[in-house]
Amino acid sequence: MFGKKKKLMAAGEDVRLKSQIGEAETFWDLMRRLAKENKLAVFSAVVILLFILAAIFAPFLTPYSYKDMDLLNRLSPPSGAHLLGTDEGGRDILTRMLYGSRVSLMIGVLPTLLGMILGAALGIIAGVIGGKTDAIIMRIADITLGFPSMLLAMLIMYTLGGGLMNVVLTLSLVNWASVSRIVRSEAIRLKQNEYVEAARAIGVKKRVILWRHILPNCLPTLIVLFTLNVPSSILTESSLSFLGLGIQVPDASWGLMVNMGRQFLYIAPWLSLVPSAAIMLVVLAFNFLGDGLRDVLDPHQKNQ
Amino acid sequence: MEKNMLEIRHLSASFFTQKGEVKAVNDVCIEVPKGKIVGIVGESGCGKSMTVRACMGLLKYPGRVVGGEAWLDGKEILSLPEKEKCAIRGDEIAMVFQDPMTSLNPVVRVGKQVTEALRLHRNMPAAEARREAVAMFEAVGIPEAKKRLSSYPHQLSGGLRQRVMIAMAMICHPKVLIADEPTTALDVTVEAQILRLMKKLCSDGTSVLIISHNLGVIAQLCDYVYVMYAGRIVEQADTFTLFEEPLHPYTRGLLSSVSSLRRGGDKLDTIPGVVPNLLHLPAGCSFSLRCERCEEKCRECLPDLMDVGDGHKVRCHFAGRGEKA
Amino acid sequence: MSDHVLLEAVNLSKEFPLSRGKRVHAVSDVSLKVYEGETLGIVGESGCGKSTLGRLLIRLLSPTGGRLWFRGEEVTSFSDQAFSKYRRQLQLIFQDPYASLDPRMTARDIIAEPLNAYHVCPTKKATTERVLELMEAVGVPGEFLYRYPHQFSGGQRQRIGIARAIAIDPALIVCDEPVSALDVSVQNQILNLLRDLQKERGMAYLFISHDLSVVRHISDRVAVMFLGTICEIGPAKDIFEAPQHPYTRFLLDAIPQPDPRRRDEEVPLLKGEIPSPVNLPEGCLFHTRCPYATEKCRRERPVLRSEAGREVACHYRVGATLPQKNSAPEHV
Amino acid sequence: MKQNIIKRLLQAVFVLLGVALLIFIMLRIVPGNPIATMMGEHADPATIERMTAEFGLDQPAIVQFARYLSGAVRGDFGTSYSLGRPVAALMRQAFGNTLKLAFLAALFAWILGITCGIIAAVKKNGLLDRLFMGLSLLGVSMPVFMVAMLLQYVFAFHLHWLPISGVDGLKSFILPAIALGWNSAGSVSRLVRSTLIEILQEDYIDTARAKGNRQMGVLLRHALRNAMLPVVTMMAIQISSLLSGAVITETIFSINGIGQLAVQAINGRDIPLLQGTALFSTAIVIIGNLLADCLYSVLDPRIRKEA
Repeated sequence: MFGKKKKLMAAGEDVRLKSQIGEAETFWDLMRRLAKENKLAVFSAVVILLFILAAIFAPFLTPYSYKDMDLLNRLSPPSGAHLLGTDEGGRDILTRMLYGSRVSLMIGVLPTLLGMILGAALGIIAGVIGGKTDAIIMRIADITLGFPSMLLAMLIMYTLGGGLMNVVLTLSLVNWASVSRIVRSEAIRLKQNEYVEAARAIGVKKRVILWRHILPNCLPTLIVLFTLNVPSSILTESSLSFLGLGIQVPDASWGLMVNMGRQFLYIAPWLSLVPSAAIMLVVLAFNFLGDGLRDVLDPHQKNQ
Repeated sequence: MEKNMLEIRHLSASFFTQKGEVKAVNDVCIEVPKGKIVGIVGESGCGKSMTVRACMGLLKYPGRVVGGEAWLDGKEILSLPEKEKCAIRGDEIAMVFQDPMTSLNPVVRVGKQVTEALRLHRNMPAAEARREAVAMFEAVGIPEAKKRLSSYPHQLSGGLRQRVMIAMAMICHPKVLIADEPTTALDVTVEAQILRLMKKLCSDGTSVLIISHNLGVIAQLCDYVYVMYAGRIVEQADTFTLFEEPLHPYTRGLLSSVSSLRRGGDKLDTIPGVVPNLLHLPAGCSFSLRCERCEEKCRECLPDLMDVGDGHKVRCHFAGRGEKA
Repeated sequence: MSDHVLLEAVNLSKEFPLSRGKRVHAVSDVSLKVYEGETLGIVGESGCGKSTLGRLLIRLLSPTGGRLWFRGEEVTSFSDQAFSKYRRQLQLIFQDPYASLDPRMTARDIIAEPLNAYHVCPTKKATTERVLELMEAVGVPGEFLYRYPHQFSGGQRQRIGIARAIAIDPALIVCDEPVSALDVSVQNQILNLLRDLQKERGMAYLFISHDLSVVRHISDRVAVMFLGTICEIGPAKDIFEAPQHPYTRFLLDAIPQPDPRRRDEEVPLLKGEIPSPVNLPEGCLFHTRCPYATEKCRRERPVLRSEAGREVACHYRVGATLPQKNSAPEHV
Repeated sequence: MKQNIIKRLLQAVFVLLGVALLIFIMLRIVPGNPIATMMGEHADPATIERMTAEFGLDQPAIVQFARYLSGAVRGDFGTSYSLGRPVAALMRQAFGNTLKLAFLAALFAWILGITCGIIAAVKKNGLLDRLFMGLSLLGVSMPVFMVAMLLQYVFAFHLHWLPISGVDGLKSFILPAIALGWNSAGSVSRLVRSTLIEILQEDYIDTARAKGNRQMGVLLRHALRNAMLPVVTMMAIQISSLLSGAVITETIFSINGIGQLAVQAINGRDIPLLQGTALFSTAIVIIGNLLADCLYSVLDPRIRKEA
């Protein structure tokens, strides 16, 4: 893994050695390099952080509850009392946006994580073991990838029914196939590397080779895949909710809010456009961060 | 001195990386007389390949020519607009690259790649161009030339592909042929065949500038040799003088490393230390860190190329004065 | 060089399956012995199977035919698990200094890997000390302990590879083109290092290379390979001074001599291309390129016959009758 | 090469069977009788009994699957519960719209994407490169429904240039196609740019330039031919994301295509219609992948001509 910042062990306390120890490039050095070279990635990391904070502290940031209606001033444009106006039920949009961010971020992160774990595990198994297991896993991946992702999500939602947890499960089942295919080709490429053959020559057991050589070198790919899959999960969820198949009222999710606002598009466009803009901003932030991380973590980049 | 077919005068080129300017080529002067084979020898990273690519205008981002001129048959080519440079490349000056495995377009038939130069410079009709290509294939020793024209690069062996590269470069009968490590990627028996072919090319009047790190190839082919180190020419002489009376400590180190390999015995001669980092070259002579005869003067001021008689030049404060070993 | 045998192979062969039933005959019935503490050079052009042979001998690849002995015990049919007790004795050094070191591990962890694999040192501190000793032994400054491979030069990376190989005192190190990717001055430094290490620690080398002058310098005995078979094997001095197999002779003549005075000698050159190891020719494998091939050569494949310490696989030992070439005059 | 294609064909058939089985199982594990849920509370048990028998839902699962498969092969996907008409007829009509939409969107995406990708690669790190890459990142990040609604709001509602929704003639497909294509245009241009930049570093590009080719010659005769290979694979993957996007675009612009049908089927819990649309779209994706593979082996001589 990344070399931890190492105090010199008492290797003979040779003063000459101690003073000139070449520092290993730790994880934090990488992040500092990312900050220096790629301002955009840092800005997007800040934006993501803001969204996470907004999601966590949602109740404190707004006087209203996301459920209670106020039919008197429904569909009012953004005003002092309601910074982003109110929706058709008179509910405060800003509050629903904050609670919605909680759902959308969880929808973005959780299924991607589950999908990654399942996909990466199957990918590495298929890549390293090869032969029959590889063929079986890849055929299952082909079947999953045979479906257009929206259709597969709709089918699974149909069988499982709506609600948050089902959406999370659905998105992980949709994500895993593409991840496993990428990780498999990465594992095959790494397996043929000479340093893996060197480890075999030394007599290191296969399991240890997997943990010490193949996995750490898959890490940059996994991190980049994660930052690029989160936005695609958010987009799929918001489309599902948009079709009324994902999150159900009264829960709040940006996709749902866009759908609810669609009927009033021509009289209260902000009802749909505000959540859509929010989705776009988060997705953009993750994409910028993903590109930035790929440039920093990609070992090829490091050797230049 | 008979007229030089290619003259490179005070050429300098650098890579502008984030970490700073890497001075890869530093004030290099090279002359290639008509019908002669001239060699540039040096270890990897000494700038020999950069020099020829700079004068062909093939430098890739972030490399750029910083100064100097290149005269081809009495015409300056570096300052030409891109359109005219393209007109010369492949017609009057052509290049053969190192690795035949990757230097041919994998998805295009070999014949088409060879006739391309003819269509570009002579806008020759396809049929005539094909005949010309078949003749050239036979000239470079490719068996069943006609059939080979329609095969793809991956169907040919390394040796055959290098012959195709040479055919491609020679098809327009250029005045100067530049060969960048032409036999490095080949096996020794195939290398011998290619070297013999290149010797024949020169006898037909084409001037050749060959780049190599292999002293054997240089000894077998070249009439005149330039030795490069860390972006600069440190010694130049005709081949016989250079191999018998090398003056610069680096050249002597190189030659004794090679000959000690063949002499046997336990201890091989080596050049201690590592090639200096081109980002921050040491003040004075760039070989000073590794030179056993290094003195105060070497570390301070950079020696210039002194003429020691009959075309033999050396860039060293001490080697010049009658130090012939 | 002692005279008891460390490793012996008899009729070792390895074929890789190709699409549509065709097979690549990488190594076909090679028999050779490796003695304790000797340096056996294996030389040949690309595709002749020398790297495959190297990996077969230390069982990184399992052979499709033939038998293998390690210190007198037959290990041909050993499972990986059973062979693991010998694995420690057989190590490998690679050609490409950039690909043989894990880019994510520091120099310390790379060299410490064999030490940890066999629990040589009790504590982490002892391991680090042992690594520093090894780095001194191969001439890499100790202060680069925690640097990553991309922060080293080609020569230094090769030294780290060597340190890793000698960490657990192997009996044999297979060096697969260890200096081919390096410049001549750095190359000589590594060759000197390998020679000194052999003197100190007495391990044997299987030195694989396509560069004949390097093999000539470092080897005690040399095996010349062609298309997966050994065409000649014997003491290095005799092989290079008086080659008997025609292929060896052509190989030696083809080397571009770094001496301009010998440039106009019209040396006979091998014609044609290196044949493909997929469909091997009948009879002697070399007969398609050998100018002296007779009907017998085309029909009958010669076997390695030993004569005065030299084994040659050629019916006529034609190499000896070619114009005798004196060795190159010495330089300054 | 033929052996290669036969292998691919078998794989595709196997995947198609796997998909059919998966859909069949997924739609069957939902508890309760679909007819009952669909008919609502007031339906009396007798009619439910009759309808269930009529649709053959009382047969064991294997028989249903076998009958379904044989039907599908003959193009008969059973009759839709909610619409009462044969699923095949419904789909044929809907497929025309989806095909037009997806084709126009693909055309828009690939023409825009490839040109932007090439320009960005050739003018690497230049102004145009940053502009196009910013736009394509925006393209990839904007949800399809947002693009659709914006276009509808601006061009249809305010400027009245194009119809807001519905299907009458080609012009009603322009906005939806742009909305659907905008997202894949972004990913196509990013891929073309990175592939082209990699190829322009290759040795044979130096050879081409050393022969005297100008920048345009190098690009057309050498770089693009090699860049086509990964782009073709990308096009196959794009088919599945285009179909995904179509579901939403059809809903917003109320074009009754396969996507619209699928949404109706899900809301109406109409199993045969859902099965039909799902099988049909996956068939398109799988056939698309197959065609891309064949195109790939035709384009790349290393695969086409066995040595």
